[in-house]
Amino acid sequence: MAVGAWICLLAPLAGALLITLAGTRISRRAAGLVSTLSVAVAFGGALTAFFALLGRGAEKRAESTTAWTWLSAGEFQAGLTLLVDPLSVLMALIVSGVGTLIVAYSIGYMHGAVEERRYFAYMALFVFSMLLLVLGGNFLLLLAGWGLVALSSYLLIGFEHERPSAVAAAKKAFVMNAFGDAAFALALFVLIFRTGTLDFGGAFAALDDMSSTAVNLVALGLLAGAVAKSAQIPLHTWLPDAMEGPTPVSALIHAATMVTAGVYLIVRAHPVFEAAPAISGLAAGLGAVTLLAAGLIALVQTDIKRVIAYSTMSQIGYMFLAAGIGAYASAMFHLMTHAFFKALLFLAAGIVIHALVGQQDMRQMGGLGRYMPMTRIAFWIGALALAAIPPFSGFFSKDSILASALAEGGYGVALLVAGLVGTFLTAVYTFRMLFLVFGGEPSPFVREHYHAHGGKEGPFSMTAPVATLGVLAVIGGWIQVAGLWHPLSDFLDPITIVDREHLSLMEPTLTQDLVVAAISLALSLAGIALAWLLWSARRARVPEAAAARRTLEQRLYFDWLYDRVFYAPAVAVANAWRRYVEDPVIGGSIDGIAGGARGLGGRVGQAQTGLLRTYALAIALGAALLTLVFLSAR
Amino acid sequence: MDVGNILVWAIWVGAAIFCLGSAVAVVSFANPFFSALALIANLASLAVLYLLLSAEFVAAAQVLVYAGAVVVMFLFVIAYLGGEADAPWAGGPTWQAVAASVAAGALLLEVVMVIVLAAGDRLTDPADIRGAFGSPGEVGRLFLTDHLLAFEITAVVLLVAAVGGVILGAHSRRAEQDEVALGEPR
Amino acid sequence: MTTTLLILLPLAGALLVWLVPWSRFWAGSIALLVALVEVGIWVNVLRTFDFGGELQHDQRFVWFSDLNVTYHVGLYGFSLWLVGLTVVVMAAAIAYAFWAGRDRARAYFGLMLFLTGAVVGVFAAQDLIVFYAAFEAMLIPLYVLVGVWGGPNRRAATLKFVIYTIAGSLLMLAAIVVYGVEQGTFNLVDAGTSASPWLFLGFLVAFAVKAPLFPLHGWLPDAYRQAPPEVAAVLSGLVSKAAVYGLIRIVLAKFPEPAQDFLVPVLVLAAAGLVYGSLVAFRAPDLRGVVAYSSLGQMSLITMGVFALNGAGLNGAILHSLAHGLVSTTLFLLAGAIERRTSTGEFALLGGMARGRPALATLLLATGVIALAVPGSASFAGEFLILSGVFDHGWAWSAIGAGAIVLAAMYMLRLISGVLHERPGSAVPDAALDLRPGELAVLVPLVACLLALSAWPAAVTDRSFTGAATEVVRDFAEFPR
Amino acid sequence: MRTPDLDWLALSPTLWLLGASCVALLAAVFLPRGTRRAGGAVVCGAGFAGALALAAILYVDADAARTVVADTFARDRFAALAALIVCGTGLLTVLLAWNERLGRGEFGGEFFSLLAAAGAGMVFIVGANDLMTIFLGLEWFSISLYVLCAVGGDRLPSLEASLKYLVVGSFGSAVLLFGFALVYGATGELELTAIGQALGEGEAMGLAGLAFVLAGFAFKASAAPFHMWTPDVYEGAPTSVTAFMSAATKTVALAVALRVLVTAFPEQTELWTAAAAALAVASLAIGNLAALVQRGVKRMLAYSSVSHAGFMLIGVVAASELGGRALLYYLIPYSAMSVGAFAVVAARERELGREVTIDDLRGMLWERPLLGVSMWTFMIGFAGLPLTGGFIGKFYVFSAAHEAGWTWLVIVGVAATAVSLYYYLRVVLALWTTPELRVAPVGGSPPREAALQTAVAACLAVTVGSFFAVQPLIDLAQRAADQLPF
Amino acid sequence: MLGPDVAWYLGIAAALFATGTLGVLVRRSPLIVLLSLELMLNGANLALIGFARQFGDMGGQVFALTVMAVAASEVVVGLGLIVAMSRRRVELDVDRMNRLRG
Repeated sequence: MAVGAWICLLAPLAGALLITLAGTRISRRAAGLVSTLSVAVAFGGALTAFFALLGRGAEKRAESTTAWTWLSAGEFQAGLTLLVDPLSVLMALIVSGVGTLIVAYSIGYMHGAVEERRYFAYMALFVFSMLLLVLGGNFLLLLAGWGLVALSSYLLIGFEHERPSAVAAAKKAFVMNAFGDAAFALALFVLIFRTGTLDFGGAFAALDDMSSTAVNLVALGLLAGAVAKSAQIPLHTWLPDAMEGPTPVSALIHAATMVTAGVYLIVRAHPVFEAAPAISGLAAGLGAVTLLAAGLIALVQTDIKRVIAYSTMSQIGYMFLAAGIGAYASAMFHLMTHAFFKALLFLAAGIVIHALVGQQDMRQMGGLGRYMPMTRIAFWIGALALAAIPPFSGFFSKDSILASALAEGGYGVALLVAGLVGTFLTAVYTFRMLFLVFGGEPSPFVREHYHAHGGKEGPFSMTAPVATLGVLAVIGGWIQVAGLWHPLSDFLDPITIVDREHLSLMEPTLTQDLVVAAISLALSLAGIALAWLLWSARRARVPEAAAARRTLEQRLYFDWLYDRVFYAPAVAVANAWRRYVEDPVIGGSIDGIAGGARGLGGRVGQAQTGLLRTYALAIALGAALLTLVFLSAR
Repeated sequence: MDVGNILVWAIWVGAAIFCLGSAVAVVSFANPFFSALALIANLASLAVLYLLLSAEFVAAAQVLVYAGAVVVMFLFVIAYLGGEADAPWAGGPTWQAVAASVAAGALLLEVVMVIVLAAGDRLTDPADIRGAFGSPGEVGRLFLTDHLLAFEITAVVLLVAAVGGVILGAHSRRAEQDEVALGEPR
Repeated sequence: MTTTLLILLPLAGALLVWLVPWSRFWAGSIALLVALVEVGIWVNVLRTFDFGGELQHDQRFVWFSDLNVTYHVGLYGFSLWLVGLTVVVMAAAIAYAFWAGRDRARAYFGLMLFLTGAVVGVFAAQDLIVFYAAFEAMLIPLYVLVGVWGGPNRRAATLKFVIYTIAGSLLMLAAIVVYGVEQGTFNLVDAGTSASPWLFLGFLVAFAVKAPLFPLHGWLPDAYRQAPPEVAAVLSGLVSKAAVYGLIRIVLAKFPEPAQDFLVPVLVLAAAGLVYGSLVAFRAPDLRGVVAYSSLGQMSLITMGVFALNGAGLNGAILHSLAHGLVSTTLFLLAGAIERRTSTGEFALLGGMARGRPALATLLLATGVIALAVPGSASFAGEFLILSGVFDHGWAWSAIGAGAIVLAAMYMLRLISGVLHERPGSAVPDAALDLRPGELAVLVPLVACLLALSAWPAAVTDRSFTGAATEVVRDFAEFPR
Repeated sequence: MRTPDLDWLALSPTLWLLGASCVALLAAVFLPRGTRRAGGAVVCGAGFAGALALAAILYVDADAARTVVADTFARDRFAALAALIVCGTGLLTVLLAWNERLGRGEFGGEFFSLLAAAGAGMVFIVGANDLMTIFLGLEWFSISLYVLCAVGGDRLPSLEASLKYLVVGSFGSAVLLFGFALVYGATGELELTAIGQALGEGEAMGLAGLAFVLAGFAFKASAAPFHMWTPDVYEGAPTSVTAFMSAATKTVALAVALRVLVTAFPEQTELWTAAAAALAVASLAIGNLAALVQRGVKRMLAYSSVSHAGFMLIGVVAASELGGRALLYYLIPYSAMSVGAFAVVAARERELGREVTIDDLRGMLWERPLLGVSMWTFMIGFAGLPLTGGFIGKFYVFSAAHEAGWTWLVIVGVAATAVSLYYYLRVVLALWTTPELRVAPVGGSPPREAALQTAVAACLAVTVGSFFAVQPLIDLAQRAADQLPF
Repeated sequence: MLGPDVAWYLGIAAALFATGTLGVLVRRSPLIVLLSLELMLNGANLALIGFARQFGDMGGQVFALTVMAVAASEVVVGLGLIVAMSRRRVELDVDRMNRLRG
């Protein structure tokens, strides 16, 4: 089991190193294959661990393995430790599994791009980082993976580094994530300070001894980290910009895996959040706000990838909501299904973009269904899953979240309402996108620029992953039906079992489930219908509402605000310091002192008149003065 | 107060006035030649004071060696160079002159103060002295016993000065010859 | 004995290079050989080092007895690591200079070797006078190296640098005199602690100038900009660490009470320097400016670690010293490589160098991200320990430090992008080559060291303050609990 | 008649040098023209070497201090060590002066004769133990130096320097003499120990005398504000004479001052230490500040010598055995550095045929590695940086000052050192800098001077050696200083 | 002792010394400066002899004698210098001798 975990972790790293060191000695295609293979090996390793876990009782499903002490200071030790438990294995499976598909897809997608090898090295590096994040056996390693995924995300967003917008987006993503890292680190400082350890088990065991303030601080820090990573309000502005990266990157990092790490973090650190109910509530609230805001903004986006990006934010909002109310299994469930259908959507979008030579503006698209029937099917599957239409996977997972919210009662009901509104919005923007891209007659742009890949919609390396994901997006939700059967929850038991009695309720009843399912299904269908009316059948006009539209198009003015509040002042302060402190004061003081000393020296030199009478006078005066002093001191 | 005492006082007063007057003259005359002459007068008056202080040998040496030899050497040089006159107090007081007066005045005041402080104390009652005090024989004895080293070294200093004078003189001769050889107008 | 050998071997090498009229090639080769032998000796010392034991490889004899001054050198765990940094960085610098070719090679390489000996001397010193001698002796070659082989404004830069730093250390001399005379010995092992705040400040100021600490960094930008790249590397990577050693070995070890009394002012200065340096680095117009001011920030952070006054902070300070030393060496050498190709370090004229220059891009990127302390890197490990240590004195310090990590990300990314990304700058000729094998041979091992350190930072933190070294900082060895 | 006990060993260094001086004078007269100079130099060198040996013997022998020749001369290690330093300086000066261009070269013999005479005077005065011998010894070497300064006769500056030195020097001597007279008047004694016993603490006349005496010695040691002759004379005098003056005169002035102050004014220690502290501060401030703006190297070194007078006075201020030790130790590397630095200047001067500015030193390291490296070391030593004795010297005087409670002087000294770095390091950098415009030496590059280079190498060895071999030198200084009645 | 006390002589000595000082400090002719120096030395001499009389100790007189010799020596060298300078047609004015300064 440990071996599987280590293989899982190290294979992508080896792949990345191999590609880096081999340089131009291997072909571009070989680099792609190495990368895919290494991620596939990682998947294999994860599977091994998974099957090893399956055979065990709930209480024996956690095993940790330490290679060496990574960091220490006196009593404090943080090992290079992998923790293999259902949660980490589930995540590892998703990461490496989806990762394999997407890296394989990249072989086709990136074909002909410059510096393909670098791309595949980065992809492998990302998978390694993500696996480190999920497998890391203590908070420090988790944070290490946390930072490294941000790094790989930076590298991949800015992959086309000659495009200034890509570079800017990459920097933005990294810096905002760094905020999260900093908050995360602060939480860990509190933990170290109070408990002396960063091991999950040790730290959680010591929670009882901590003051509630401390626990709240820890939870708050972790939440801030999670919010930044998962692009939740208020640290979300980087994600839409991150769509500057190649589409498979968006699929893997900014949809399926990395951005969901925040959810993983909350689930992983659930004892902390359980001990800090206020912060948990905050997490859920942020999720709710985000899912609404993102859903609204997505309505007016014109860039196909940005729509999917906002939908990602929105879906992660659901997961936060779930995690915040303690429905960890539901959160993880949605995480998994979301990985499938969102990757599917991105990859399908990628095929579209690929076919349209990089065009991402939906207003230029239309009628593509005629040229790309298979892609349209894939897109439909993804859209239906996203809009939570049974029996597609999204339905089950979203339903279980909403049902849990209902089961929570009180605050949960408010969340439920938000979630339901979100469902409606999801359906609207998803199908708006679908209809704009595939519906109607081919637009002039499409007719002019569409080019088929050897008569097919894409190369095999692209279509096969899409197909696989399509299947998963359909059936992925069947492994758990809220209130009916719950193998996933059972599997995750060792994670969720710890404090079950503290939780109000995390397993909704069948009734609640059915009620919620009915309402949400109705809302989804209503949304789809509305979208159809507005953008397919065009029976109705989109309401003008200029102010609202502008607000949404300005993404609720977050970017503007951050620029004014943080970036511009920082730049102004830095410039001012440079101009008014550094150069004149710090640097100038030395010159001033030196100049002053030289000036004094010049004065002394002037006294040296060259006249011996002066010299004798100095002696006489000196002697007289000395005598005077001596006599008066007598 | 007996006659001898009054006489000595009178001599002292005369010598003192003469001494100080000539000293002022030394520093005041514009022409160095007159200054040198004034110095002779000063040295002579000092010799009188030395005599009053029972320093016969020193007084004699003062007149013979100092006034007779040293100052005469001065006079030769001045005559040779045709001493240029400078007006010491012309052109109003410079800061240098003011400061110099202050310095000299301060030194004078301080020393006088010291003397006054000591005068009421240790300087009132001079030691009794034997007849030999200040005689050449006594001086000679001291130079060969207690102050042998000083005596020898005085000789060395004079020797060094003589050698130095010779070198410097030779210097100026050479310099003159060079210039003559170069045909520069004198 | 081995410590003395580590000090004397480069000095002997320097004499050998100076006195015999070698050709340029041989002068460089001898210097490099000596530097590599130093590395070898150090590795051997490391292999046999007993980290739980006493002061090791020490040698002591009386230098002059009436004031109890001794020649005493020896290694504690943390000194060993700093010495390791020295031999590695110096070997890299010498190798780079050898590759780049410097005029008057004999003088140059002799000075570099001399510098090596002096720096090792600083890190091994167990007597105040030996320490001071080595501390100052370090500056003499640096002064010449910058002043003769530096950039166009080198004269002003060197005068500023050396006078500033020596003025600082002269205060230390005063403090040493007073302290030593009062203690009756100048030997650091024998001398007891002192409660005098003035002495404490004397030492502190010297190290604050050397580190440098805000606002005493006036010498830094010019010196780092005007020095030859490898000398700038040594300056920021290595020489600044003398301050760290001094702070630990003298200030903390000998002035525990004043250290606690002055905790807040020092932390305020360190925090100010951290933020200030990071922000100014963010707006610096050139490559070296960024690295220079980031050094100010990072050294402030290390000072913060030292003044966390606990095990976490101290271990973090040593670890981060190593990481920062390697990072800034690599960055300056890379800056040198870039300047060779473009004759400028201005971001306005640079850019787009990643295209077609994978080695340069990879190394700059790798070093850059380690420099910005991406979690998982050695610098991150160091910063993490430092900030967790300083948390002991209030969450605000850690918060400021964590905030500075964000700033670090901002300026480092700006540097990376400014050089590598977007359109090729006007000063970047198409013909500008990727890193040559010679440069790679210098830079790759440095980056490899960094990666190794990132993989196993505990190698250092487990072995810095153990055994006798715990005694040195006995008041502060505890991990905060 | 009581015959004084003549201790020939105590006087032997003086007499030997005096003999050498006479022989050199004879050589200057009787030897064939072409060999006069060499003959004089050899005799003078032998004189200094012999005196060095004799002083060493005296040092070993004088394990108990006593006075000889009717108490007018001290037979102790303090005098012997000071004499050793003077003789070493003299020996180096002979090497340095070997090729000095003096006038048109016709005064070689006399020059060396006077040099030996000056040396003899110095070796004498450090042992002098009563006011009269001190005054005479002072005049002895001063008059020799006045003439030596003028010997570079075809240079007007030499004459100017000499006359200035003579007038101001005589003025200083007169002040000193008047001080001696007052001290004599206060006690009725000429012998130092007797004065010390007779002089009451608050005796006004004694105090005034002390003030005048201090002024006189400060003048000789070129301590500010009595220093003003120093730069002019150092600049104008032939460089070898400057070298000798800067090292030996300072040694002598400080050694004698220490002996007089400690022996004759023990009751007034509080006053004269305070005065010396004030002088030290003034010297440090004025010397260093003025040196900052100098262009001529000799002038810069002159001001640096003023500042070093300040540093050494700190040792005097301590008025303790440690202070005496510090002073004596300091004098050793200082003399070596000073002679060495002026020797390098002389070498450059002879190449260029004019006054040397700091810019003229450019590229010296590459053209003349030995001289360049040496000058480099001397400057670093002057600045008090490690690996030179200059550092240990400063360290010692500071330690002494602190031990005696003068901690603030340490701070002043440290600050002054910081200022001094500026001008010393300027020289260092100039040495390394390749000149943009190479100045062709007048009449082609002169031959390398083996004698001068030997001198420089010796100075280098002492400068660096005194850093490493502190213990033996300190032992020497300790045994010497312990014999003064602190 | 007949006549005034030694203190009165000392007063003269001090006045002589001060006058000489003034002469050195204000006169520009090097010859007169030398003469003024003689005055200073003589002032010291008078003081020495006065003290010798006071203490009945001949040491002061001997000292004064040696001082005379010294004074003569200084004069010899000084005059030699002045002559040498005048031969080089340097104006005999100490204020003109300021080539060395700064």
